[in-house]
Amino acid sequence: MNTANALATAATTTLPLRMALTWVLAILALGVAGLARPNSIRLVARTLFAVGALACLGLAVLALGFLLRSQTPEVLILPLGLPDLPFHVRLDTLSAFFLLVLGLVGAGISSFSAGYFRAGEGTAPGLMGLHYHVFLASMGLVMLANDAYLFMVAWETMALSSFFLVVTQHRRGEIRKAGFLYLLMAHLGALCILFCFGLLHGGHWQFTFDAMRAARLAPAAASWTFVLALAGFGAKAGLVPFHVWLPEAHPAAPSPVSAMMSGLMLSTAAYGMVRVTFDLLQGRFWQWGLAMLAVGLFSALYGAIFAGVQTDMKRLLAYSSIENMGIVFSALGLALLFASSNMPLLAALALTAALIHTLNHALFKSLLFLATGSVMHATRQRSLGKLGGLIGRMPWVAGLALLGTLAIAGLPPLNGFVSEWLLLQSFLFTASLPHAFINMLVPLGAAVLALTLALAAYVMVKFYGIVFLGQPRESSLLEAHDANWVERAGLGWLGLACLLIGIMPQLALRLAAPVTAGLVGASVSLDGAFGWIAPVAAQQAAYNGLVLFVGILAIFGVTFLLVRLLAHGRLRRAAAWDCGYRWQTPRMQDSAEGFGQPIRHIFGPFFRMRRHLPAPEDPAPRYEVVIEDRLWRLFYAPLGRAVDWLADAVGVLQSGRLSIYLLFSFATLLLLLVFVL
Amino acid sequence: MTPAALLRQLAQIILALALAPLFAGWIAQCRAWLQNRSAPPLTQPYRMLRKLFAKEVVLADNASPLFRATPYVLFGTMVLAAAIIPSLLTDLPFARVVDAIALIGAFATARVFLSLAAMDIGTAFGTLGARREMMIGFLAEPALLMVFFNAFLLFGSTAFPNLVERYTRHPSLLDPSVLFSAIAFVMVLLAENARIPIDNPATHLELTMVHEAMLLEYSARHLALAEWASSLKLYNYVCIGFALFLPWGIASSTQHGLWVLPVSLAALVCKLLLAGGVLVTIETLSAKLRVFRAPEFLAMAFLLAVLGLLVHLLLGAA
Amino acid sequence: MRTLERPFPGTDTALNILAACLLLISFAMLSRRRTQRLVTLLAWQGMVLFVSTLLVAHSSGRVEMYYSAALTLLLKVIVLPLILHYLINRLGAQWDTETLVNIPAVMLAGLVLVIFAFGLAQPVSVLATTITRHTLGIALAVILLSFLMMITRRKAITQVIGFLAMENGLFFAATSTTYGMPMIIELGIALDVLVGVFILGIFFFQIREQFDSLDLHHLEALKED
Amino acid sequence: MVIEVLLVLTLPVAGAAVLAVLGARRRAATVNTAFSFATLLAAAALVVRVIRHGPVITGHEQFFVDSFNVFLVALTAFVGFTTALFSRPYMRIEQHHGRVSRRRLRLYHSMYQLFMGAMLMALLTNNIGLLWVAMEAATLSTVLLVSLYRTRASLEAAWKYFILCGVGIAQALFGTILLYFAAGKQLGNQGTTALLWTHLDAVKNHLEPRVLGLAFVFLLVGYGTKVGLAPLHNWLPDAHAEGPTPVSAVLSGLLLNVALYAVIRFKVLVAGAIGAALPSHILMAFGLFSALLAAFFLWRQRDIKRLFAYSSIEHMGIITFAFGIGGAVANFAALLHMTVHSLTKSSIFFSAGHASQKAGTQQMDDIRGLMTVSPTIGWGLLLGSLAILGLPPFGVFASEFLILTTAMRLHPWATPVLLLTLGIAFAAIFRRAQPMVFGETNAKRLPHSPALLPVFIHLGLVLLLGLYIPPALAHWFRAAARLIG
Repeated sequence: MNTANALATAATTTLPLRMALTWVLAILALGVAGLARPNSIRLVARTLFAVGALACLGLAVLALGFLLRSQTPEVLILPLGLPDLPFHVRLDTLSAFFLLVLGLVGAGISSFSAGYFRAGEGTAPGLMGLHYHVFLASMGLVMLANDAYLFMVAWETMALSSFFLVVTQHRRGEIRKAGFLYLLMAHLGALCILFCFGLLHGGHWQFTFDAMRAARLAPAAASWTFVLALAGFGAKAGLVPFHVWLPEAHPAAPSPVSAMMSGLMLSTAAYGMVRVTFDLLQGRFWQWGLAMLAVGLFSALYGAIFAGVQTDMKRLLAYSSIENMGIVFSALGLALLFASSNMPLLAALALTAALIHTLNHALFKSLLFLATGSVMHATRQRSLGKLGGLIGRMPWVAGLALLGTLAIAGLPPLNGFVSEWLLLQSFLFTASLPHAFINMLVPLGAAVLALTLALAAYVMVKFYGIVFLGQPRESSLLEAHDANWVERAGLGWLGLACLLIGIMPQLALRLAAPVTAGLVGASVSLDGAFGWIAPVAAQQAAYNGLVLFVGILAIFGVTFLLVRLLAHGRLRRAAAWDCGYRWQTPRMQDSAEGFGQPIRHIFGPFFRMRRHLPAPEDPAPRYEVVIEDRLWRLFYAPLGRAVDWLADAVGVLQSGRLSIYLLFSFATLLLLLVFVL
Repeated sequence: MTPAALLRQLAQIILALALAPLFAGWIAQCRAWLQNRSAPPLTQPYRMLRKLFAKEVVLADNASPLFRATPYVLFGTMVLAAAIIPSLLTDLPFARVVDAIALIGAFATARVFLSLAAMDIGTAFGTLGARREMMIGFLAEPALLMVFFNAFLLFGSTAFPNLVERYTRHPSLLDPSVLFSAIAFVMVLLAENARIPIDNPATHLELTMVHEAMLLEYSARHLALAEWASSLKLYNYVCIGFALFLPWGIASSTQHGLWVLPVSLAALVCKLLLAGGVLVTIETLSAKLRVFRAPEFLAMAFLLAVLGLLVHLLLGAA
Repeated sequence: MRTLERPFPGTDTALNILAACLLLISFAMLSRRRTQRLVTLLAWQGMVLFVSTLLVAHSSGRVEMYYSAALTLLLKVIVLPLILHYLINRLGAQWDTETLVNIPAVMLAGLVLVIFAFGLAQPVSVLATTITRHTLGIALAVILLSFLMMITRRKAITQVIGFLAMENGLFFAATSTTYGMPMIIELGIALDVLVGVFILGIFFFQIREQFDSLDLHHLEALKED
Repeated sequence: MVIEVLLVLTLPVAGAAVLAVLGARRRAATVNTAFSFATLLAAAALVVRVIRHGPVITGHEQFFVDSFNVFLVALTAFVGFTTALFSRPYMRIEQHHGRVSRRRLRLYHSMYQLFMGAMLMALLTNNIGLLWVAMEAATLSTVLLVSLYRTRASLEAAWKYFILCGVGIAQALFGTILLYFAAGKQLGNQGTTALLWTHLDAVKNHLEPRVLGLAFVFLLVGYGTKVGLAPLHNWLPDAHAEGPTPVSAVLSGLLLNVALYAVIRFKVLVAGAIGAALPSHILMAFGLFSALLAAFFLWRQRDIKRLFAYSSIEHMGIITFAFGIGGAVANFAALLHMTVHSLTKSSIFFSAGHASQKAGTQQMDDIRGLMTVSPTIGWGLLLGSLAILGLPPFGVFASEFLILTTAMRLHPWATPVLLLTLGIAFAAIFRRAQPMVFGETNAKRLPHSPALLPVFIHLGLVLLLGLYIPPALAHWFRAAARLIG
């Protein structure tokens, strides 16, 4: 794949790039502006966030224009950075696509935040606004960076600013713990990425991506680079076993921030992986693809299973993020498999699936996190066991959340289904790979994927059913209020995007086409009628979300009319049937634990479970189950213990006795003398 | 799509709507015979539907719009499925735009909506049913998908019409893997349509219910639509089975003329009668499993399907 | 590349003898227990240095070497020992003795060190053009031995004495390999040593008043574990 | 004699004298600051002169300013000034708490100036003998500063500091003698020519390899002790923890740099004589070992000043490692790291000092919730820690970025060690810093308002260096990197 020169040719005009930079700087400026009156909610939240939403929109429009119009890469050198290594920025189709994601979703989140933030959420609003906008801007810079240094700076700034957002309520110990774990993992991941660039760069100040593209590494070095990149970006994406920080950090943050982290920050991980693997390394070996596929699938299944047993709505969503990123990475792995065995078309198919799934995940995951934010504001509750029946109290949020739920469950005709359909299609074609035993393996992969997707549906039914349906489990829920109109606007924006991509998937495909064309030298065919996607050949597989949508609606309407015409519309309200047991209370509804029980039952080996069952004659019967991550005990705890032990061991060197110290320097002296002798 | 094609499409849909309850009735009859009971008339389901449509809806106080919309969604998706699956003929405009995977998606949509509706009222049994239904779903769905994968590997398409036509044109493509996937498919069919050994369609003991438990709160026209939808679902599944494993008699797009449709209709009816018989035999011979055992049953189905794939690839590789 | 004028018969033999004395004294210091004895030995060491410096000065005919010899006499033979004696009396440490463990082992280690030092200095000293070429090994040996002494001592004062012995070794190295460092540097070094000793004097009293003893095992509080 | 050099050298000494006379009047602290400021001005003038007319050699060649030491001189003068600025209220609060008497303050101030003078001398002199004298003087002057509080602990720390560094410096002297001896054969033993670095540098390729090898060992062990390379580092944490905070700041921020500067000067000569391989490998080994060891020590610290003392060892190790790698990029990075480390670390000590004053203890478990009780200290400490941990956009990240990438390219075997070191160091420092900054607190108000201007000046500079390096500085770095080779 000689995409290098194809990508390296830069255009003369750099207007879009300059505009993109301007937007990013504008967002940054908004953050700084908040410091003018750090304690005024009106200025920071109501005004600045709203303006920020507009800025994001501008970014999105710009990226859209670039993807549809010029598509030729543009480079620029900023007068900042190290003396021999100024900041290089570059706008190509790949970065444009992810900027589009950033803009689209960022706009939704910002407008929601404009209505969301209240006084007294821990840190001063101005400071929070600063962190928020720095976070946003640094993600934009990650997409635009064209040299390792700027990339790393933006990358770590992203981690740092999001860390500050995570520890907004730093008075609570567990949140501090979460923040610590988060920043530590982020830093380790960043170090891996740094080392990966260390292998890629060409020695003397050759840190630009163009130079890295040009340098053809030896196979071993290239493989090491890939492994480091997988570790680094995987840690950011929350792939198993580097996922431990994610379910701690995402729930700890305020909901809009959780939305940004889950929806956007994870996408940057995908971006980095694509950039390094497909662009810089030009995906050379199928073994990489296999590794990435395996890791991705395992993470996906793992995330889905753990999401199934959560009892905290934000943790549930966090685990579902792990699942979705796993899906994305498995798609990338598949694309790598195809690309390395010279099947550009199929590679393009898988890559498209990955890109579109990233976009979709960003959309519906942030939508759901924002919805949880509204729920928490309305009810002050996070635990699924204390919610329920909110569809009656907050219809707007419930309706939009339903949209997100159906989308993330991968149901037609919404966007989630589109990407999963594409991915399954690309799985179908793995039989044509030239490696016999991969042909054996991949069907298993497809099976795992199918299982994961079905599990995701289970999880989302649990989430939505327990939070919004049924009867309120707490009396306090009765006076829950719906979100205000600003928040609704944000939610609606995201929901609309979900629906649009669902029924007109070819729009998303058209956006992804230039990216795949640039990276693997092919793109899925966009011919066919309006609203039609037939990635490889129409007689092999085709999908038309629009027709499906219209069809369902039509049948729905016709049935409704017929029923009303032929029968009647009589209806009477009455109490729900209590099975003859008169003393039912809302708390007797099935709980989150109950709903997760089948998963606990089936996937027992995955968990470390501590359960307390009440005895029949308990005066105060109490049921309790604690689910733990086995990996924590298998992997992380021993690591910590090892470090502790070593730290104790080295303490001997500082024994406090001067003669020992003198002995040390004496020994060193003699040793060195022998050495030079 | 030509108006003629549209007409054929419509014809198949209406046929499905008509046949589905009858098929349900036929199964009931077969069962009655096997159990030495006097059988209910074939049109019993129709009578029930009529009765239900006539009744007045009694709705729980806290029922949400979701609850009321669900029956229509169920019905809609099932009709759509009926439109996709070539039961009578392959030249279906709809089938070209919604392939097998999308069909699974449609079924999943129905399932999710039904489960949500069951949770909406907030009675213990509704949620119980929903939970079990979703559990069965997330085990059955992959198995079905694997079955389709296998079909794709054999005939290189996930669009039903192409599947059927290639199959009918050269049966030589048939290989042992089909056997595995066929068994797997039957197991999935039983599970998905709330038949014994997973669920008992005739039970009235709430604790063992799955499908019925979710419909507990429905009444009158809602219930009617739901029942109709479930009979349609069974019919659809059977038709999928025909399309995948014994597609003979389905009119392909190439052959034309008046005599085509009656022939394929006759073939379909025969196959349905046969299928009903087989289904009932299986049901009568097997006992209902405990709910905890259901995963094992479905895991077996899943395994068989994957095994089918591997067998195919092994033979293909060899 | 200058050669030396006025070769002086027997100078190098005398120097070698002095060097041997120096080594002998170091060994003696390694094995002495009484603090005051150590001070005396230190003074003797200074004396030997003074003589050797004179010899070198006379044989090399360098004027500044006489100054440095005088400096040696003043500092190393008179002033420092006096200060130390004064301190010892003020601190009432006349009768302090070290509890040295296992002197033979230390001696043996010392012996190994000497051999090591010779081995080390051998290649270097063949390059030397001064008449005192062979004494570099001895100088190095003296340094290492006093290092060893510092390691083995438990008392503050004795450690300081070891430190000063090391300075002597350095000085001897300077004179023997090259005819001494330039005067300015010599002065600087001498000043530093003097100031150092003064500061140490202050320290002794502070340590004394804090721990009412000069035993170093009081100074082992700051440690990890 | 160039006037600026003269001023830079004499002003601190004069200051020491004046302050010794002036005694412990209330204005002493101000005078101290004033003299430091004057020194800073002189240094600035010197810098301007160098920018204008290039390198300077003066005073019968005894003193010189080249691109390697010019920025170190500026840095030393600058940090000296800011530290004086900080020490003014800090020491007043200490006095208020009754930890130092007014008589001791006299000693403190004059010794502070003397210390500054010694370090500037060590940096500016061209004569390796004078360099030795200056280093020894620096040690002597700080010994009394470390034991300023006259507590048992401080006495012990000072004693260990004195003995270890004294012995070390003695080794260095022997190394210097050997070097002089070797150079004598080229440059003659008349006068001080054979001690002048510039001349030595000119003839370094002809110096006797064997002697140079020996000399390097002794010099490395000698000055390395002051750099704090493990296992010669043992004095460092004690001295930092027990001395007054301003002293810890200058020790960490300046003295280590100066010692390392000396080591590198000699490394240049030795590399010329015996080839770069041996010294490079020794330096790399020392650096890695020190960094790794320091990381594990960091993990177990409970005392805030000890913690950051060990972090200094870690960073010195990293810098030494980078110098060991050699080459344009690595040396550049090492020099940059020297600069940003001393700025960051001293700022951390400033805020750490005030933090422990607030809590009345140096035990980190008892320091809590600075963010709530006084945000400036909290932010200072937090940002400082994050900066020293190598998070962008601070300058430490820039240098670490260059060092790590270069290491990855040239010496991949070092990668696991570096990864381990940085990971553990990050966890160790951050898990301590975070609870100190965040959370609830029980701290009391300070009698005098803390001086945190220096903290934020330093952090601002570090931030600047992360995003933009002034051309002049970059030029010096490049030239020095070429010089070091």
